[in-house]
Amino acid sequence: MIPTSIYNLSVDFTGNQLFAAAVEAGKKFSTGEIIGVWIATALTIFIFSFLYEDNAMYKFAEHLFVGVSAGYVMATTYNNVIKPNLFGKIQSGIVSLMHGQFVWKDLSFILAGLMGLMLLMKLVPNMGWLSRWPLSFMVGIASGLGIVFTMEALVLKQIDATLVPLIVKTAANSIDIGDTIKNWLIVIGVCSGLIYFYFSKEHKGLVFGTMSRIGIFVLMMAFGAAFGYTVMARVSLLIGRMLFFRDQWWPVVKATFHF
Amino acid sequence: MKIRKSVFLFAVAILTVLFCLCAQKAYAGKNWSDQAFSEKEGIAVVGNEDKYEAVYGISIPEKKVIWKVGMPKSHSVHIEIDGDMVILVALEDAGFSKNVKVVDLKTGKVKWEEKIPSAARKTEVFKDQDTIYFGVDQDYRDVMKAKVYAFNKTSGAKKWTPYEAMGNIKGMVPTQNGDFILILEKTSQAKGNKPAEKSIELVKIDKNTGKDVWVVPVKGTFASIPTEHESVVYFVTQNIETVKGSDGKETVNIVRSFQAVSSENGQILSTFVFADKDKPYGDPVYAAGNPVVVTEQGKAICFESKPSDPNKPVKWEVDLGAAPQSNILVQDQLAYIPTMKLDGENKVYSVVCLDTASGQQKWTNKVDGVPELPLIVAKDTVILATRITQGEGKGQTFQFKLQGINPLDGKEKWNGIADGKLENPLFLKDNMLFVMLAAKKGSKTVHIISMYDITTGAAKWAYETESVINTKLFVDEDSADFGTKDGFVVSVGIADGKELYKYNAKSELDTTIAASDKNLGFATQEGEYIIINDKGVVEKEMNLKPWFDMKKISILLGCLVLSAALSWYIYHARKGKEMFVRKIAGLQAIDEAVGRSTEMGKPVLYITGLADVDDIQTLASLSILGHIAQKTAEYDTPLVVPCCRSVVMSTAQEVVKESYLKAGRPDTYRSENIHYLTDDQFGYVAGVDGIMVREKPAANFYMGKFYAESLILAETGHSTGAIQIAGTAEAAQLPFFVAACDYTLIGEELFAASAYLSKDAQQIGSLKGQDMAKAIILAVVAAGCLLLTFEMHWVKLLFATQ
Amino acid sequence: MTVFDKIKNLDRRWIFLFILISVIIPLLIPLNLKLNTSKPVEDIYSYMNSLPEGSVILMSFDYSPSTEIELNPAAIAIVRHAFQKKLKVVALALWPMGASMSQNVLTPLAKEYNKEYGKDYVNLGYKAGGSVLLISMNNGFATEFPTDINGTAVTDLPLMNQVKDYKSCALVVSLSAGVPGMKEYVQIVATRFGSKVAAACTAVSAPEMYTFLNSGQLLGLMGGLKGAAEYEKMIDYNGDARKGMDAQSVVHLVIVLFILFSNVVYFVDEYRKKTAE
Amino acid sequence: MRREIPMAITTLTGLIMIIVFFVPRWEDWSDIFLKWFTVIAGFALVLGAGSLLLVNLNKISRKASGWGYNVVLIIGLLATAGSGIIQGIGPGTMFDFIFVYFFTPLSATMFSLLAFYIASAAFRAFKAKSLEAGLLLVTAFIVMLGRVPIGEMMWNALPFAQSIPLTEIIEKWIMGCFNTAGQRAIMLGASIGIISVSLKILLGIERSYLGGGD
Repeated sequence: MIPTSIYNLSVDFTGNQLFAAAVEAGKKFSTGEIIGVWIATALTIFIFSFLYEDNAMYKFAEHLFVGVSAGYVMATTYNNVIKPNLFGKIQSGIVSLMHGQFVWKDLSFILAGLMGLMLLMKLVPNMGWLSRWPLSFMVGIASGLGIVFTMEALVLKQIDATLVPLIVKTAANSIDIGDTIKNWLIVIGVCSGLIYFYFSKEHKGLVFGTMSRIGIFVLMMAFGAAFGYTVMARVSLLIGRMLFFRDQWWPVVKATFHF
Repeated sequence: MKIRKSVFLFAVAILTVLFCLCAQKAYAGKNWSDQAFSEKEGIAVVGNEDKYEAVYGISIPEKKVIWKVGMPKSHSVHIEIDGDMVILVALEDAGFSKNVKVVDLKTGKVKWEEKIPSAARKTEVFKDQDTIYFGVDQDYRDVMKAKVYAFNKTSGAKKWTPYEAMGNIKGMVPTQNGDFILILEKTSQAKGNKPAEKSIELVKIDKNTGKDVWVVPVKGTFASIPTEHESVVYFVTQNIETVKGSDGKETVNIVRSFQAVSSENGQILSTFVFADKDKPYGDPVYAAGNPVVVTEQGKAICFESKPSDPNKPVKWEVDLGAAPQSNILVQDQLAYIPTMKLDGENKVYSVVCLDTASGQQKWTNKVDGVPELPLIVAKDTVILATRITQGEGKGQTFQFKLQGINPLDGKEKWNGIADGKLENPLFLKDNMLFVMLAAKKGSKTVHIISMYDITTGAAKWAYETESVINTKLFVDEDSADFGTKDGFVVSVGIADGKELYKYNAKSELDTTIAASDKNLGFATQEGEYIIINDKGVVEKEMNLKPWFDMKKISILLGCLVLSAALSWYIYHARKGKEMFVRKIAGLQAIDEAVGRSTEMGKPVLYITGLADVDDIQTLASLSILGHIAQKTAEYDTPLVVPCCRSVVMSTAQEVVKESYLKAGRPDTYRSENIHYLTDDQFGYVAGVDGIMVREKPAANFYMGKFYAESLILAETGHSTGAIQIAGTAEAAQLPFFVAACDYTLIGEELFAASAYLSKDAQQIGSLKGQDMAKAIILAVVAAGCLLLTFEMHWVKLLFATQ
Repeated sequence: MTVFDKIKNLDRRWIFLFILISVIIPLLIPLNLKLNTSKPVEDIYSYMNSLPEGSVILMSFDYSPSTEIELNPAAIAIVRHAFQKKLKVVALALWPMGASMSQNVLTPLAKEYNKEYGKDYVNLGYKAGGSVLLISMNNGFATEFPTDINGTAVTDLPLMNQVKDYKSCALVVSLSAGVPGMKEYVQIVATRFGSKVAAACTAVSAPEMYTFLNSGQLLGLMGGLKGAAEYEKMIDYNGDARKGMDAQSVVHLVIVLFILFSNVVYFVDEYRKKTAE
Repeated sequence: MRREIPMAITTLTGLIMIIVFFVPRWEDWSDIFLKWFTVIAGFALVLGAGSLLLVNLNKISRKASGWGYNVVLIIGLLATAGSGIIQGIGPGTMFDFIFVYFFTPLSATMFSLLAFYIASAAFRAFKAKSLEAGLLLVTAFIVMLGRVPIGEMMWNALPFAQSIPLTEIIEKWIMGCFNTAGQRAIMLGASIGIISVSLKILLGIERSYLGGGD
């Protein structure tokens, strides 16, 4: 729940099939698109070459990627954050000030701008200490939210989800053995897992020894299951990348060599 | 010491109990429900629905909140003013019941309240002079049960034991003698390829005894809402029938029929099966007591209300030869229907007038443009609004045409044309017809309110604004008022269309506008109720947002309990109490890993994760970095920290510099080793992979928040032969670190690491506090599960956070 | 170094090569591995089959390009089935990128089945609001979507005169990659308004939807590429999902074989060490 | 004082965030503070860009081995950031071209490397060395196979397969039961850790983020 970043960490792959659909509809490629797809093809192969070993092609692609992605982040931050949230707010604050209305929520962004500048004081000798002020502000936000959001989104929700009846009845009022066992396993699993995380007790004896041992078993099964479950998604990614060659590259090859 | 501990445990127990008690009352739930307004008293009743369930009674003449009533957790509150009472129903409770409160309009005193057990489905509310009836669905796993409750309006006393039946309530239809008909839909279980089947049951309930007078089962499901007219209930049903053809292929037909059931004795008066593909359009209308139905295919059928032969109920049937465009309007035995007919590729629109006694077509009048709204009748004129479209796609333009038609001969009396497209339904008051249009003006869209005099059809005035109008028009003696999307309330003079004032409410209105004594009252989305006078000057602004959000009480108490546990042990550790901490495998390997790097003369690589400093995992990681930097400084081994976030880089530089200073080696600190790469997830991974294969660090640390890249890092790191120690609280990434790294700090261990490494007494104390917190959670889980086992479901509500 | 040691320290590039081959080959040459259909997918298929001609299905495209590979095949399979059965399709999107996803799916398929826009299918495009939107749509689609994705007034689209609200749709299908998505549809459209809702979702989010299947709030579910592949099989179409499923199968098998292999090597090695001592 | 003031700022900001969370009348401030955060982090990118340029220009000026690649990096950085800031980021811009034909394939390919790595990690790590490792291996094995048709075919060949469907074992028992329990235990533990660290920061006990140099 803690807002981690303004950037979306999942990558949006601009649709292969979008391209294929356009081709289907009898679209002609522009020179830019032809060049673009060839570049994309080359870069794809460059990155894949790393699987064999580090080489000049990968080094080229890697350095280009770091440069381009850093540039990408800077440009989007400027356009999506600095422009609307800093310049935009201050401007609208000043405009309403000129109309005699003091909109504090807009004008307060001057303070944010000042803190941003203080952070840059790090570059000025003997003024570096000033950069800790905005940093402390950021850490303060993190820790304040860290307490309340974690409580709300994790602790209470997870406890709530773990509260299950230990005897499950079916509609006909007999005991549903499958669900009852499942509930027991979940409750014991969560409890033993938590006991595994005990720091102030040696993992010995009946309670802490056995339970923490069960705890580690449950954790390991959870890891195994999650691992196995993720394999499918990861293979899909590779399939998606292979479809790039079919849906984007191949039509462009045809267009390039006119066949 | 012993005593203190028990005092502490006692305090925790008290807090926990308090938590339970308060949480049980926890309210959850953003918008205002539309305001109910009593013109007589000038009291507006508004309810804040989703967030803080409270209903406020606001007196507009007195300009203050006169009462407030708390409502339990719900999706919305239904508010209805009935004389000097306000009926409040909290609908669709996420729990197991619906809550009804009846309060006094003037004082807000709760006269009575009642909890009605119900599943999370619609409630039917039906009232007569002294009784309120509630129809609710109650879910028992696969069985749907319907129940009807009756309460005395003033005392809340149950009039009779609730009526019970199987099925879902689809409606409650009043009959003439005050009894009502309950309409139930029953669903059979789906079997294999056969979808679930539905059937209907009508039940007449005696209002005095709560017993059923008669029960009539009908095949199929509803295609229209049942209505009662002169002691007959009419409705359309549809039924899916599978027919096996000669070739063995199954075809599915929909059979629709018009049904009439006597509300006196439940006798099915008539059943009329529509011909194939005929589908009724809209609900039936009544002309001289007989229901008339028009089908989408353009047939108008009039039924006898009490036919002699139930299988032949049709009085007359005519083919309009055109499809209906909107509902029929009936006035003085004449029915008017806007229709559309295809003439080759062209669509021809016309208004057809039928004599309902004979079904004879009196006249047909062709109109240009597409009929937009159902017809209205005013001052002996049938008014038709049409849209005329020119061009296609983006260059499309629209015109709005209003026509007054003579009801007797269909001749046009007058018309008015304006540019634009109708935005809201027409609003008729006395002789004035208000029309709201949106028109393109250059690159902008303007919104226009215009007023037509319906006796002459002349457009009296038009008011133009760039703001989107998003409330209903409120018209009083001399002005028309409305709210706009950009947060203004505008008042326009009714005589000339001049703007009287424009009030900046700073936020969109969330309710309609109510008025009393020339003052207007409305609630904004900011949670304020504002009363302004006829000059557009604020009389009173009331902030109705509460000071404390009751739905978050469980979070507050949870925070207090855990913080108390933590602080208690930190405090005792500070006092010098020795505390034991078990070994954590991954942390003991740190020395080994740094040592090996030194031996091999290779650098140590440290990754702080992908999150910024607003993530506690990053802060925990930076703390661990401090300890590792001290080791590398002592051993004089280079430490490389590529960062994914600029702020983290800047902080990491400070942390590492400080550690080198502490180790007495500030000269060996290289700030360029702690550098920024890129914020982008995979760009960063590509860069780090490059560093790994080229600089070949002998020890890699991954501590902090990681996403899918975790495995790419760990696998590349492994291929270079480094010792790898990872730590993260991301449950989704732990499996990959566990599989690919030598040691992994799982979840909480990451946060414990800095305490463990620092050996600072307070930090160690916090670890003990964390254990206490876990013990509390274990106890709560154990107790909660037991309570649930004994069907005490309220325990779940304690942890509800929304 | 003996052969055994070589196998023990197998160069991981061999694994990479196997993975690459096992992805590419099934994509080029469909293996048509046997695929068992599961009940949640069959339920959607048989319900769609039971619908009379001209019924309307509402499809909500709640995903973006990053999950395109998993959800597009499901969307394509359903639209195909609908067009074959002469059902009408109304598309909308709760995700901004979902609007272009729906265009990609509908446009080529409409061409293939010779369907007319506005009459046989309509694309309403994206609208923000999530669950709030779903609630207010019950009062009529036209108020929330006055125009379609191209900016044409919905009143000018014949199909939209037939489709007014949830009641006029025989089935609502949410193609969902997260929030807002199928969960909102189940809670609001199915539970509150009582419409039939089916869903297609990413493989990762499928398990949590099983509770809704059991409770009957959800008519059927297609989980990930596999669900789509099953649907493709039922409508007898060999699309990306079935090819992809072949590739998935082979890759999973290769990984499993590698794991078995490494365990055999591990135990032989342990045994050799023991006997050597 | 150079340390006390920052600590006071942290504690104060933290407390404000907690209070506005509970007080509806002030709830906008939480949002405003978070926007400030993004603005400050935006400024910090200047530091990041500086660091990136410094490290790379340094290599170029030293003519360190492979300095040509550093030139590529700097060109990539300047071209992307420059075009995006000057020309904007809408469709049809140079920034858009770079995004579609450079950034996207690079990201997607990097991401798809996971398909290979997940295989090699499984090969290496899933050895039944101990009971724990055995459990990890077995669950992963069942889930991995059970999720594809081929696994179902193999399962159905077993004699008792009819009575216990494979999907039920995976969805209900492994995912719904053990995985859920394990994940929940981790999340509960981790959230206590987060609350503990947050509290320590607010109390000024954990202050390593401040570095040194009083």
